[in-house]
Amino acid sequence: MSTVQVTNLTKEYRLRDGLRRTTLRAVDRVSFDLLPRRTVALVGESGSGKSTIAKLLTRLERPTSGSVEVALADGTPVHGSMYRRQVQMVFQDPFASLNPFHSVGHHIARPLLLHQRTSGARQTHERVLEMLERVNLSPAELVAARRPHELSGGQRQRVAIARALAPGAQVLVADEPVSMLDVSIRLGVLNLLARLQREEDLAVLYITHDLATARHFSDEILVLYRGRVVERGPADAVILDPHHDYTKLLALAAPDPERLGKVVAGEGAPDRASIDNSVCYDHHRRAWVHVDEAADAADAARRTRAERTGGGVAAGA
Amino acid sequence: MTDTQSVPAAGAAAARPAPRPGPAPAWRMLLPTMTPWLATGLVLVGGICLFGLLGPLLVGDPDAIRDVGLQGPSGDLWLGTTQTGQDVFAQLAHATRGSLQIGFLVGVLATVLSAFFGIYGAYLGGAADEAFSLLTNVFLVIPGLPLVIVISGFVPRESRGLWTIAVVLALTSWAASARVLRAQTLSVRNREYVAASRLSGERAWRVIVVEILPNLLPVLASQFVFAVIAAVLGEAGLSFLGLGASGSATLGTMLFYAQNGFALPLGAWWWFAPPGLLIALLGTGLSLVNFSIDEIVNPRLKNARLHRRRTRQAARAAKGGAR
Amino acid sequence: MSARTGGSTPRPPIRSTEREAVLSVRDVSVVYETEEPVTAVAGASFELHRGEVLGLAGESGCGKTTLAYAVSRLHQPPARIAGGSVVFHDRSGRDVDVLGLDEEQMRRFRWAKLSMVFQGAMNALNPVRTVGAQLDDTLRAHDPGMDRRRRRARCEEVLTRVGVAPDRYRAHPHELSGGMRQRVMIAMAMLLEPQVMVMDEPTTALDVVVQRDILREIVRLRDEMDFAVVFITHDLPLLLEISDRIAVMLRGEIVELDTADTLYRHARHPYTRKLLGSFPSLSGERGAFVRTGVLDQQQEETA
Amino acid sequence: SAGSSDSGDSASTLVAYTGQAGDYQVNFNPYSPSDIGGRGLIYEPLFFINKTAADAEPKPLLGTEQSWNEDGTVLSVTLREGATWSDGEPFTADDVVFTYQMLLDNEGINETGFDGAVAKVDDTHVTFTWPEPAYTSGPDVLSSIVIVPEHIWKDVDPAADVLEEPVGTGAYVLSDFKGQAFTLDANPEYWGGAPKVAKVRFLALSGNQAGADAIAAGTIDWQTGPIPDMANTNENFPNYDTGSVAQNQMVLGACANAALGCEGPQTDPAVRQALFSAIDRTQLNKLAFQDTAAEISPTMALTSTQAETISAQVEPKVAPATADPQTAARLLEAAGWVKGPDGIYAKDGEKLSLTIEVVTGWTDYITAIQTIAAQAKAAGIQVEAAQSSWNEWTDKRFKGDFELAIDSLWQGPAPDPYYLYSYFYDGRMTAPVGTKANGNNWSRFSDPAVDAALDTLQKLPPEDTAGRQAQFDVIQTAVATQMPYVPVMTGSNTSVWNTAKFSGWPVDGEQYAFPAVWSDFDAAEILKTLTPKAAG
Amino acid sequence: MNYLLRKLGFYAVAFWAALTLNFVIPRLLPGDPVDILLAKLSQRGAVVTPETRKAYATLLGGDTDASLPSQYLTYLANIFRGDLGTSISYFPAPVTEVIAASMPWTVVLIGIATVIAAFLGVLLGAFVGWRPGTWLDSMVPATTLLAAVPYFWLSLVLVYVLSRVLDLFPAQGGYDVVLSPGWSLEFIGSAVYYGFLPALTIVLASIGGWLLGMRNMMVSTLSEDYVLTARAKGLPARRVLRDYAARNAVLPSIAGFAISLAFVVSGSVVTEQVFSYPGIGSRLLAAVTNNDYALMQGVFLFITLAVLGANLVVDLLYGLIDPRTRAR
Ligand SMILES: Nc1ncnc2c1ncn2[C@@H]1O[C@H](COP(=O)(O)OP(=O)(O)OP(=O)(O)O)[C@@H](O)[C@H]1O
Ligand SMILES: Nc1ncnc2c1ncn2[C@@H]1O[C@H](COP(=O)(O)OP(=O)(O)OP(=O)(O)O)[C@@H](O)[C@H]1O
Ligand SMILES: [Mg+2]
Ligand SMILES: [Mg+2]
Repeated sequence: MSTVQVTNLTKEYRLRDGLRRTTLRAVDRVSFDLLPRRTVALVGESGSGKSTIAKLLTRLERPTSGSVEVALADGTPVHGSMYRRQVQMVFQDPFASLNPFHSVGHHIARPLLLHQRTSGARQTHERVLEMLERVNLSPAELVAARRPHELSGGQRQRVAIARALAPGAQVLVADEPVSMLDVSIRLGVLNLLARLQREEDLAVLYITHDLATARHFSDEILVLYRGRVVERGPADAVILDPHHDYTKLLALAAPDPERLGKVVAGEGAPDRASIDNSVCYDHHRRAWVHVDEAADAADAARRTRAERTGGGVAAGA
Repeated sequence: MTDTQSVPAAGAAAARPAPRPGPAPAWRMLLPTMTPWLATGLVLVGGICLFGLLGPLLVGDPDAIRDVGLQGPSGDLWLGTTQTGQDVFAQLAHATRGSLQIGFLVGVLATVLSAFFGIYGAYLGGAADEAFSLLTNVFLVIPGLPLVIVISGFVPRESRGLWTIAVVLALTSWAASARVLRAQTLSVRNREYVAASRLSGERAWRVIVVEILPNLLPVLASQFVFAVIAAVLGEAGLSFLGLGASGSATLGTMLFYAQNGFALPLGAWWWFAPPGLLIALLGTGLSLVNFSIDEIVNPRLKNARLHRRRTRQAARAAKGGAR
Repeated sequence: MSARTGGSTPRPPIRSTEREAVLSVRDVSVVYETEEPVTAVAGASFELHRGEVLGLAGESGCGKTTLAYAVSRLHQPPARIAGGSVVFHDRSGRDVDVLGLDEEQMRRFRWAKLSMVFQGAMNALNPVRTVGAQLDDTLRAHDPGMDRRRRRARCEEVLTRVGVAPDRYRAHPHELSGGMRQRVMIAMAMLLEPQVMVMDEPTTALDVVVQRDILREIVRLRDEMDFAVVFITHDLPLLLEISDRIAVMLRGEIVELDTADTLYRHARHPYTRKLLGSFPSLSGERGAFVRTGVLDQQQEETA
Repeated sequence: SAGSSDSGDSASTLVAYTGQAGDYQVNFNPYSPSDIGGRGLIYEPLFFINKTAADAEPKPLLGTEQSWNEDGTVLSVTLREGATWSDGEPFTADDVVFTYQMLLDNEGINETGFDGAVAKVDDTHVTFTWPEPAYTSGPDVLSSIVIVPEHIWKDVDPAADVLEEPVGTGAYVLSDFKGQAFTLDANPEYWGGAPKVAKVRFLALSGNQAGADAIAAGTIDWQTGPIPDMANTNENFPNYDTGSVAQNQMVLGACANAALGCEGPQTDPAVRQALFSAIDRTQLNKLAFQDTAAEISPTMALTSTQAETISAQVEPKVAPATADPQTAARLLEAAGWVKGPDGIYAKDGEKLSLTIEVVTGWTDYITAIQTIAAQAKAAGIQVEAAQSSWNEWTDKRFKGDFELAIDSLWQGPAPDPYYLYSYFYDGRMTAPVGTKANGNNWSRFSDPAVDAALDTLQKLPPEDTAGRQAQFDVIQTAVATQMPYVPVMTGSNTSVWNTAKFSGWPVDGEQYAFPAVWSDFDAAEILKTLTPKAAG
Repeated sequence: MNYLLRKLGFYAVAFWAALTLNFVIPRLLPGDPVDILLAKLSQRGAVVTPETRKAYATLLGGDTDASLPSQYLTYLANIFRGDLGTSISYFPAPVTEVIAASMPWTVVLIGIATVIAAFLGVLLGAFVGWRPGTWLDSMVPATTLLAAVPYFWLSLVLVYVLSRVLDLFPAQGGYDVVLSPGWSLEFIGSAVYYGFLPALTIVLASIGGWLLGMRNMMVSTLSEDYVLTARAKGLPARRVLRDYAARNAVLPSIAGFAISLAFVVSGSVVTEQVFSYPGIGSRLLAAVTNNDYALMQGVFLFITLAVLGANLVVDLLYGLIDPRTRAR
């Protein structure tokens, strides 16, 4: 049981444009908490900074400013290699996230060995099989010996989940885990994730641009637009009662079979140029918050938290 | 195939598995499919290597002279004699060994260099990558042989041994490979399994060696083969100019002596032609092998090769269907 | 099914079923002559009516693209049309046996009567030629007599139609965003006012919001110009929204073909039902999702 | 631009290849080391001496008569009247005095080591004076020094300046210069009358192979250097013939003198003699020299023109034609060498292994070394070749940084073995290893008896054959027993010439000059003698 | 614009690297070139003053008085003044003069041969790639064989067959020496005639690389979506080949010009030697055999400079051909 507290996370990329250098703020002061058994969904269009947050969280990139703090159930902060053990990730492309040169077993055995979860080949192997069983891959013995390209996309994604959980991760970042899978198996994988989450008390960050699954799979939704959170709140509230223009736009864009023949020529497209990402609607507070305000609040909350070392603090804002 | 067309990373297309994954192990992906070209190449290369390895053990003394020079080929002396009555065939065996030796040496050195600058630089990224790739590009545009000649000119003959020449040839020939490797590494590096293994806490060298390197093996193999060809040719050129490694017998020195002894004007083709042909055949063989390796690197090439057979099959089937 | 706050616009009447056919596909089979031949399309038949949007849905690899290529005879050698017929019913009343045309006739037929927007159309533009040049050569190939000025005018006209500023005529593809490129491709497909447009996943690579814009554009143009569209995608909810009729493909066969509405509410084939079930509804119930108990807990904590 | 030079009657144009590798860089300063050739054609010495003849009667050029005084200290020369420089100025005694004085003033260009005094007697007479008898200096003074015009050369730095427009008295004048070739025209004002060969063109090619190709293509008329299958030149190239004169003693010169710092097995005379015996000269001649080389005497006197000077005390008189491994073994074992298990001799743990330095591109020598290596191996001596550039090779020889070097010794200005001995065996003309020898004695041989004999020879008039022979006996005994330069064979300089276009080549019966393109004064004689065949 | 600046920047760096390499090589390698050079110079009759020694020391190293950085600066200053010392094998001509005399020959020979080889290779490659699997494909191994033959061997064989046996072309030289170099038609004709065999060698030996590269790119390009689109648009096959397939496939060949040029230059050095061609390659070899270090260095520098220049031109052209470069 671990919690993650993300405070004013910011990431700037330096872009080189010939001789000029510009900075791109891919993520701008984003704060949220990940709690055990709870799923937070990040939604937003392409390039809104979703994957960047995932990378920051998993320490594949260093934040420009802001903090990500992981604490165990007893409040001990997590550092170093412990961090890697605690926070793991499931990638988008099941074809690219497994190395075609290694067997399925190898993919799971490596983290086990690296984090000293098991010792000795026998124990490791048993543990690998156990992990595979847990993600519904059976017969595990057979699957472990196979190579990724002998598996279907859904099976691969399950291997990826098993790998993420192998070091004993308590926090799972799933970056569009099903968007590359065939429609008919997406639900299976999401349900598997949900089951594991319940069984292992995982904290999950679910990244997607599919509003429908975001709504059903998560507890809280953060809508990201150009690096900033523009709307946040309980899943149903955000989807069924969007406040921010951008969220409305997204909701409108999502196909909904309930609205047969919705796409008509006359349908007016909201003007994206007018969308403002400096304010955020917070459904918990039922109020509009300016980013600067939210950032200050997050900072303050962080300081209090630091004083009370280990005290549970409410999510951002 | 997946149902999405999100733009794949450059080169990722190559990594996409076949439509219908068979039960073949992954390492099979690294093996080229057998084609007549590959078979020819392997036979050529294998034959020449065997000749270079075993030949010297079987032939007589290549330096022994006979009273009559420039004898044509005969049952006794398969490729006749040189001007000084030396057995050309025996010399060829020794020279082949020498050339292969230097080719292999340079191949290894150049591959190691290119792997270092190409893979390591690309893996590290940032300033290191920029510096490495700048260096690579600079080495790329500086013409190799003139540089080698200049260096050979400065190195006194006594210290111009096999290794010196090999090192110099390697130094001037790694850049092109490094550039290719860099591009490949960049595409592999961005694949998610590399990120995944970094996430599991793997060390950098292990990520490079275990996760990235296998994907680059075909490229490395291709670059190695290419480096060997270039080295054999380069060494032959240097030796022909009298700037080769001192005291080593290679196909280049053989040609040097043949030229020296007016082999061609005297019609002694058996002395002049075999070394050159052997170089050409070795080069061709290696290139043919390389074609097949290229097909692994770029599967579209393989498709193009299969194209004809399939067109024929389709045409045949169409005819059969029409009847 | 709970109602969406925004309210749904009324569905336009299903008009096409009563209309005449523009394309008749009968029992088309396509075989890939590989080591073990693969029958990618097995006896597919459908009729496309003038001005309708026919959706083609199905899982990855079921043969959607193959079928689309076969219809316009763009399949590449390992593929072979093993049987069936494709007949195009021209507006002039003439019937064209597409599979029987020779090379030159086929060349003229393509694009003029039937155009395509390809899967991954982002890459369908030559990156080193200007958008204008690529539009222009299409006109030139089909109407050699047309002078340069008129061609230019026509190109700018179609660009404007799809919502791309005509001054982008001189732009190179990389200077356009993905959505704009897709629009240019649609403009190109309309250039010769074909009667049929085949769109193979034209929006898959695009962002949801942009995708929406494009779909809207397609529907609008269809309404304006009255061409028939074969719209291929694996995204069933999307198809349900835009198509008049939907064909569901499974392993090379069309297992169900019906109007969108009927298909959604009264799907007969189990596979269709399975497909439909895989999509949680945005505004509806959780469906197959199993998530319990967590929500309340959170509510307590935030309170 | 110049357009094409005057079309030039190609029938009377002789194209020669000197062996120059790479393009010419213009410089017609005959005293510059980078003089590009044609020196004897443009400039002339006082006399010409035919080294290929047994007697050395100087042939008049700018000088008409010459004589020594009684004690051999004064050489008087009568000059030609009526000769003019190619710029029209008359040739005078002042020019002669100027030239010789210039040599005395510029040590760097005084290659022949002229050390007398020059004086003008009158307009057609000059004298050369030495403090001591200097008979042996005569030929050099008379025939090796080209006379240059004072009116031009008084402003020239003879060591460094480049002359692009040479002015001489010779039979030819420069007509046209290009990097790939330069052309000389017959001098219409030549005192001896304009030669019949109207034009001579010197080509630059990349080396022997290119020269052979050019002969095959018929693009050159005269070349000195190896061509393939020389014995059958007439069949292979019907228009061509070869001529060769054995004049150069090919040797494996050793860094012989341990006292001067030489190191290696070759410092042991027994090794050098064993090597001498190990060579199978018949085989060597066949394989490396196309049977054109001639026998050699261990005394180094030419067996053709200098046979009568060969000492009776030296045995054998001529190097054996076949290998004599027994003798080699005997010599080596007597000197303490022991044959090792690999068949190679060794002494005190040091293997009898020798490296022979050779210049890259000297094709016949490279082949010769290969052959000698195989022959020596049979006699228990390991020999290998080391190729390097000419400069590097020269450097090594003069610094003593070598074991053996293959080269040929050369003759003096007259057919007299004295010159060769004084060039190569004079112990005072050498230097310790590491410092450059100031003479040609690169083997660093040194024997006081030889030095004394050389001094004596200088003072003996040429007519005193008996007196001279006594000295030769001393020298030749030392030369043959010490063998600092291991005699290989006498090399021929083979020339190939076009007999279809020109007649009058110096063939066997009429050896009026040494037939090598690069031998400037001989070439001048030949060109003056030749006649174009098809005048039309 | 950015592209231009970046390219110019790169070539400036590459040029500087070549200069530095030139400076470093003699200092890194064993041997004492300055002494050898000066000894030769004095042999040749030049007066070796302390200044001469210093000049060569800055060029070739061995000057122990000055610190390395100051030597380096003097070296650069000398180079930019065009002072590369005196050639000893062509004494007393300055190195720059020797190079200036031979450079045009090489530039023209290699330039024309490379252009021809590239043009033919690309053309053939385009056709082979356009119709994969036809008999044309067998050209690929054939040209591979040609590419694997050593340049000098090929040229010797060509000389033997075409010049000696058939007597079609002169075997040596750059022009008929009867003519004077100049812009006369006769001279140019002769230069072309004489240059034919060397050029043929270069073309034969290098065409394979172009062909193979083009073919492979062609194959890749043909499976691009835009080629399919072009076909679907009903464009005539010829137009698809020209405007869509070949047009795009040729770009990497052009971008890879650097590699091929460096290769060709290397091969031509040896070729020139075989043909006694008055170009810079034979000068380089002459310099090496004569230990003419100053000339050696100068020639190397000039060859590198020429290759860099050619590549710069190609790169700038490339910027025009491939619009994508302008954007990035
Ligand atoms: N390594 C990088 N260097 C520079 N810019 C980057 C880098 N990675 C991401 N970006 C930029 O940061 C922004 C956010 O990218 P990110 O990948 O987080 O988007 P995303 O929301 O995950 O989009 P998608 O839905 O397409 O995956 C984009 O504008 C992207 O171009
Ligand atoms: N070139 C080919 N050679 C062999 N088989 C092929 C080839 N192309 C496609 N196939 C096979 O044909 C079948 C249908 O492929 P097709 O591309 O038509 O599917 P699709 O429905 O368009 O899939 P997607 O949704 O992924 O685009 C698949 O099983 C595929 O493996
Ligand atoms: Mg992302
Ligand atoms: Mg498809």
